[in-house]
Amino acid sequence: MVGSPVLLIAVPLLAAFVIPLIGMIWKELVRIVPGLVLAYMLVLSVTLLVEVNQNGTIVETIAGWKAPWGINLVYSNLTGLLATIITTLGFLVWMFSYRFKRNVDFEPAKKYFIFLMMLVAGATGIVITGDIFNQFVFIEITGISAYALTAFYTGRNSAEAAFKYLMMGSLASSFLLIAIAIIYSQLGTLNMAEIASKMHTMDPVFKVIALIFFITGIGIEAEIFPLNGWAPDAYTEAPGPIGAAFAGVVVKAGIYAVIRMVFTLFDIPAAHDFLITIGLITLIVAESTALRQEKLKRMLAYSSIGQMGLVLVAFGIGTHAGVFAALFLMLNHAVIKPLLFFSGSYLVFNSKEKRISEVNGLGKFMPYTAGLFALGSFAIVGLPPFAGFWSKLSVLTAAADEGLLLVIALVLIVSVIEIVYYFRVVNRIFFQEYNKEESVVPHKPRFNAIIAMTVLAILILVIGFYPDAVTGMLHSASSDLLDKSGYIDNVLQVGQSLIR
Amino acid sequence: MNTIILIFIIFLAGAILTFLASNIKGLLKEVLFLASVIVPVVMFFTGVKAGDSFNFHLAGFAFQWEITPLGYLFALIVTGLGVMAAIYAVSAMQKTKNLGLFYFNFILSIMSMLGILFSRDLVSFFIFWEIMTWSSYLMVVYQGKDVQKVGIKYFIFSAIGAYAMLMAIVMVYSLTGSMMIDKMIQSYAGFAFNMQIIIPILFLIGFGVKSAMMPLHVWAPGAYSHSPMAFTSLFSGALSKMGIYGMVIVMAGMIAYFPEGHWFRIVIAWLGGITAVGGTLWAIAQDDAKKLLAYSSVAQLGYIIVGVGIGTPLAMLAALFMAVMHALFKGTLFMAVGAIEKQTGTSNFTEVTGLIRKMPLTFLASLMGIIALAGIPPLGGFVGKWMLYESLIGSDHYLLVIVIFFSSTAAFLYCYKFLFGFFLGQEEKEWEHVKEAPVLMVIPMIILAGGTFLLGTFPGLVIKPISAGLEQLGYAATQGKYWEMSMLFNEWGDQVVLEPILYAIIAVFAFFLVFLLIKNHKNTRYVSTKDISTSGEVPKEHENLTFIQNFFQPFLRAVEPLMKRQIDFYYNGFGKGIEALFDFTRRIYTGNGQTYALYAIIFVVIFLLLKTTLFGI
Amino acid sequence: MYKFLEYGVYGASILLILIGLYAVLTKKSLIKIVIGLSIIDGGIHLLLITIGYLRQGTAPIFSPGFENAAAKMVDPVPQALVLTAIVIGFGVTAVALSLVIRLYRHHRTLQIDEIKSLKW
Amino acid sequence: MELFLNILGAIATVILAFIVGMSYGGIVRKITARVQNRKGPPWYQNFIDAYKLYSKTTAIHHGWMHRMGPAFLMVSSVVTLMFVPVLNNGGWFENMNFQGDLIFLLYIMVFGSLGMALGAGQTGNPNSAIGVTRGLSQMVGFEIPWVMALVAMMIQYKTTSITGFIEVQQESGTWLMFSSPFAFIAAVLAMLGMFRYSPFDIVGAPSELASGPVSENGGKYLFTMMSSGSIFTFAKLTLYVDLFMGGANNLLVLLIKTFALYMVPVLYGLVSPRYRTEQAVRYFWGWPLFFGLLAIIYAVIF
Amino acid sequence: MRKFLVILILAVLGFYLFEAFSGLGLGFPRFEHGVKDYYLDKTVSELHVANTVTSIVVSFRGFDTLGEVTVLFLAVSALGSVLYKRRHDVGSRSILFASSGIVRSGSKLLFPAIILLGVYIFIHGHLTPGGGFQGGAIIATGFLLMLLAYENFRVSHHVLSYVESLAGIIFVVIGLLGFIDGGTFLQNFLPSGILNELFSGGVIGIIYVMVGFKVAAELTGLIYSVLHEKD
Repeated sequence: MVGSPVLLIAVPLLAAFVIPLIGMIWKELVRIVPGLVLAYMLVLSVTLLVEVNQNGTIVETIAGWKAPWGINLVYSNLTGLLATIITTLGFLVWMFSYRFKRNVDFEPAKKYFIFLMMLVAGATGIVITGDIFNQFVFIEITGISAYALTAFYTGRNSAEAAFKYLMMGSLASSFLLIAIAIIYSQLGTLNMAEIASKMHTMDPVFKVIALIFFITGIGIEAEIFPLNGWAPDAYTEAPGPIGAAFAGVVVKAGIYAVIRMVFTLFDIPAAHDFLITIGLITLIVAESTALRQEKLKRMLAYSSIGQMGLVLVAFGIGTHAGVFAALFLMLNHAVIKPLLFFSGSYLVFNSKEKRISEVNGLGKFMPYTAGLFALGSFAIVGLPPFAGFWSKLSVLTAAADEGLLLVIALVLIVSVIEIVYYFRVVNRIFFQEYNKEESVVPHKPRFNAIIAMTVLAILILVIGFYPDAVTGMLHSASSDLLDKSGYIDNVLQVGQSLIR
Repeated sequence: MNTIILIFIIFLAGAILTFLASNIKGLLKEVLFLASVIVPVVMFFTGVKAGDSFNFHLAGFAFQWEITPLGYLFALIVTGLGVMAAIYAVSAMQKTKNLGLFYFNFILSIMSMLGILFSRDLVSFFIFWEIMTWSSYLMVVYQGKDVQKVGIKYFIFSAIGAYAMLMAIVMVYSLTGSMMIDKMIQSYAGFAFNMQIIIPILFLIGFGVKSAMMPLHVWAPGAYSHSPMAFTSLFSGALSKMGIYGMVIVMAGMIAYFPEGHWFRIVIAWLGGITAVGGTLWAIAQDDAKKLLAYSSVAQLGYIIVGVGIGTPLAMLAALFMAVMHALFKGTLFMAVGAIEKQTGTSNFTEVTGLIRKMPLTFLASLMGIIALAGIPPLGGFVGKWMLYESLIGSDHYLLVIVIFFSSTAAFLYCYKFLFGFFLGQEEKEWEHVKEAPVLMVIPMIILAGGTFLLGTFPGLVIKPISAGLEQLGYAATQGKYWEMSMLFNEWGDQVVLEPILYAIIAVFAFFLVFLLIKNHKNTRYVSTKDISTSGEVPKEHENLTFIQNFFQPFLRAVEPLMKRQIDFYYNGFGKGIEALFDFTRRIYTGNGQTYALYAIIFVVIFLLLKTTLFGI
Repeated sequence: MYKFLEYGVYGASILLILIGLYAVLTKKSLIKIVIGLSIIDGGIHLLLITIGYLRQGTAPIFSPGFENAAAKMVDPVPQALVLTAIVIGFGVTAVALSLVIRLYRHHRTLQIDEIKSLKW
Repeated sequence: MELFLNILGAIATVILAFIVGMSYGGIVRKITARVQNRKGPPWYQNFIDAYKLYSKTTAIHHGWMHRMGPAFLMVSSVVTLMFVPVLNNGGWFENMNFQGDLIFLLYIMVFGSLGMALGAGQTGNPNSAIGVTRGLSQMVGFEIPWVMALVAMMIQYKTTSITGFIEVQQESGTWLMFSSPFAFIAAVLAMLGMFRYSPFDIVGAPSELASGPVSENGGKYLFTMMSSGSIFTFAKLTLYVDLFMGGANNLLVLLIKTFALYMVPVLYGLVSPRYRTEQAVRYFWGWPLFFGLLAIIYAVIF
Repeated sequence: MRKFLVILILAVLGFYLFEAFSGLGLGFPRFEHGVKDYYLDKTVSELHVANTVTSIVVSFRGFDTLGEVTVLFLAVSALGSVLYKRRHDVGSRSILFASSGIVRSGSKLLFPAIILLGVYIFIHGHLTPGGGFQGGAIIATGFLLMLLAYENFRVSHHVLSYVESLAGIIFVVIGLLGFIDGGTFLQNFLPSGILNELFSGGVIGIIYVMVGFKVAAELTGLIYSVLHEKD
């Protein structure tokens, strides 16, 4: 036994409580300990994933109560993969933001790293928990960390962004609670596996209403179209690395929650079409809005929302190929978008307004960072031989298998828009003259930031040139998601086998 | 290890090494660059023969790289022109900033073009296609001029094309379950009729963009004129041929399923014809040599598309021959413009005149390039045109003949403008210091120009591989019916014999030249171009007598109705409209948190209201 | 009569939710919006508790001698959930109020439609 | 030996063309004078001019391209002549009749003007350049109906070779100007432009542009150009006769037919004022184009 | 206009919510195999805890509680972070008013009693209604009262911080000890005792006490931070 999934939650929580104390001993520990914890989570999630790959799903019970009664954690191929993505990103974000802005005082710095750690832990919790109310709690943990991180910088509009985020997040939790109330009132249980197994007994009227409230509640976290007003503001005003964490961590967890509802909990086939529709609308609106952005991070934020729309479309296809494509997309997005946020936040480091027009000619002064930004742009718009291409291709082939030609056409048209706005920025960075009055004063990234970005860049290239490095994992994860009865059996039986 | 994969690895490693070495002083980067272009090319010629293949699996798709006769033919263009352009580039790009990027993209372009030609499956085809697109895009924006307009336009159109192609690819995949080109062509006959139409159209959009087919050509003038000339020769000469290559495959495999004279083929041929006319007319109106050549490229590719669209064996032969010729002469001409630009700093006709005595070798190369371009015997351009006309007449496309003929006659106008604008006319004092271009730039030009000369007399040298490629695509053998080494036939057995014609022309030319020069060669003396008969007056040095402004104004006035609006205008309008629309729709995000909350509630309410429709419960 | 109670309890909690939503959606003052959020929470908590209600049930606390009274007890699960939800709601409200303070510090106003520097 | 004979034949053809073309030029001058109520020079005046020009020495030049211009022009004329059968049935030297076809001829006919234009370009005389642009523009104009006529005939008779057309006429016994009248009309209208008589003489435009493209040339150069023009005139006329009027079985018939044909542009020119370039271009894209289209439709239907 | 629209939308929403919930029925057991029966059963038979809600909160759904405590902890941290100013910006309390002598004396008198009540409630969380949260909240009320009564009343930030952190640490460590002992997180590793005695229920009592401390410290700290907020 290499460890247990519960440690993915318990250790960061313990660390969060410990940090204020040890911060009094040596201040630097406040920065270092979260890194160590995140590294530990990374190692643990990877080893667990390897183990899951060999021995099958790990179901962890809490407080010794068997599955339908106690809370349980499910570490399967799917959740393990997502948890690994999340912890990896968490670690990279830590590495990047270690002394990101050195002039920040000790107190906020302390909180920053705690929040970051809790953001990652909360997202991991959302993914690996097997209980809807527990998921709600983790959503709140993630949410509060995210609000705090959004409002991290004083003196900017960050409080406004955070307040909008909080307002929406609060509504989201209200909707979630309503949905939980409906489900509990009908089925008398909160365990996902048991809900899934009993779902067919539920009155369809309640089922649909519960689904709608669930999707609305989680959709706010997953940035579905009319619910994502907070997202661009939060991405823009949060510190640079946190934008990466939002794109790579929070949204991933939200998307996971949505698909878990649609694929496992509810047995409404029409929900897949619903996902496609919603995903397409999100994709189109977000990408078209991104086209006209003046601020770099805001553009990246809309792009991120658009990508999530695409992920939902791919999930909505519902076949193995579709799920595979969606997971691939999520993986790629989790690798690429943080790279863009990382390098982008250094491109506009010294700028007040963070406008796109301020990056003119920076390629000359910070070739490495700018090059990585270009690499990320190339990858995210799906140019081969970079990572994004393979996921886009698999989405399209999956859609084509189902004969969704209109979807393919729309996705491709939107891709053109995506290309336009990304390349406008790349052009500015590399091929326009540096202008002292307009452009930003260049700021070279620190060593640790360079490492974090390089890791991501290498991942992009590896996946791009040799996608088979990850496809095996993705295939088993997608089989895992589609295997609903397997999930139910795993959770409930393992619970029973652990006689107490 | 398989030589094919080795070629690609060397290209890739060479590109990266050159990029890394670009900041090192000395000749290391040049040596690396040349080596990484030439070594794989040599390997290609020595270690690879038609039929070699390399297979592997990646990401669940089967990849197959194989050298087919047709691919081999286009690979000849790519490698030949690529090596020449590389040699030219080393000299032309000296003292340029950011050289690493240039070399990197240059090598990648060549690599990706070879990759396209070797690919027998659609995935790797598309991958190489996209690599080619972005590496050439980086070249277009490389000089940093107008990047937001020209560069983006190029990439948008490329992306539209590429994605149209991608859509076709996934449709084929869903229909056949395989990504193999051969499989696609075999099973094409079994598709539903709407698929039979849609898939080729999507493919054609993809290839049409690269080969600058009307109305998808609008990126071409800007892109050709904005990339460094060392690359444009490759860009226009070889890269645009990839579109032709794809078209040949699709046409031969799919459209050939439709009988000759089917409306679908005629539409494509006419698109080619319109492209030719439009490109020519706009070329005439240009004052910048690069733009002129760019539009001329559009027009030339129009001829090729006509040939491919008609699709008879002779037309195919013509189209592919013209493709080879176009690579040769357009490569030459762009290199010449590059040389002039390097020596004088501008490529505008209205600024540069009278370079003939300063840059005689460049002039010679340009002259041969232009003669080949105009299709005048005895140089190679004529052969292609002749075959094209014969095939058009033979396959009953009478109006198209007229259109093509009009375009190629009007081409004389810009041909003359090119030569006159740069080399002839008054020799202004401003350009007295101009010297002949460096030898490394001249040699590739001359070699390519010599190629046009050779092929004009012995077209069999390339028609042979062309017909081999056509046979691979399922066409009947053409030798003996349409061509012998130096002889061309049409459908009715009429012929043109090239070799004696060449000798006759040379003989007459030499005779009269000698006649004109004998005796008085020693006696005559050179006088400057200011010393001319202007009603008895001798103009002063500073008087500008050069006639170049509004050069073809009378002609342009005559064709004015045709040129009133550029297609660009509509595209720009469309783009602006789209942006305005998006600017409007993005106001959904009002910035007011309350509104966002309201959206959420509306979202819920809408789905509650529509739950029966949406979820069927 | 009992039906009336049923409608009444559910109706009241739903009305609370709607009142809260109304405040969130129309009131311009940030403070009122936060209050609205709290009212929504309150409504939902009431709803949850109502679900667990058992007619003539007792509190789910065992007393000596009544160890087998489980059948008469109201559902304890919603109560536990509500306990958790209240605390979470409290935390969120605290953060919200602190953000309101920050916003006031920065913008010198509490009108939400004047705080729109981030948009589009 | 055969080669030697071939060359001899070619030279004979050229001399014939030179003489006939020169004489026609003189006669035209005479006729023009007569119409304008002048006496005019004798018909052999052109020979005298030519001799004068030939015996002049050239003192200056403007560079190599300038020198090669007339040679280019001559190549075009002579090679065109080589490809046109002068008399039917092998009554004259065959030269290179069977080695090219109409499309080849179309291109080789342009060759000269382009070469000439290059030579004119190097002189740096703006008048030359202006003349060249006008000439080229006008050429684009008249080539269209001309090609349409040719294409119509090609599809009608399924051949592209000139000898092929002669054979067709001999077999059927009628001239092509009767069996495909619209093509003939279009071709003749195009011929008006081809000979550059008024109203299409804006290229040279005496009194405006000095003499257009040739303005910087004199002496031997002008002689070469002049003789080239004569040869070219003869070649073109013979081509028309071959295509439309059944060719000629002996020299006399050839002379009559060509002269008759030649009178069309000459006489038309005498009564017409000069067109501006764009007017000329539009003229050719009017009725001639219409007849060309008719010819094609006629050819497709029959 | 906007209000009208909102009312309309809310009416629709309310209609559907009401339709859904009014169909639920009120006051009768509505599912056969719900988890609550199991909880009610096991609370008595295994955990020996009188208050089922407590057993659910701390044991069956103890993970939720851990998360919930974390949320509170994060909220307090967030509050500090959001309202953070540099040292020299921090003033003394902004809300200064003179309380009357009655209030002051009364507060002084009541304060120990309130604290005691709070402690009682969280110590007996597993026996009687109430628990860590409730007790903690009561204790915080006591501090609020003192803060209102005395403008100079000071609570040491450090102490609050220590209490908060230590309580949290003990919670997690107990969980981890259970993990080491029994293989699952938060597992009971102490004897369960007898129903309705103070020392019963194993770790539940300890955890709830820790929760009480933590909540008390956090709420106090929260009030304290806001009181020190100044424009």
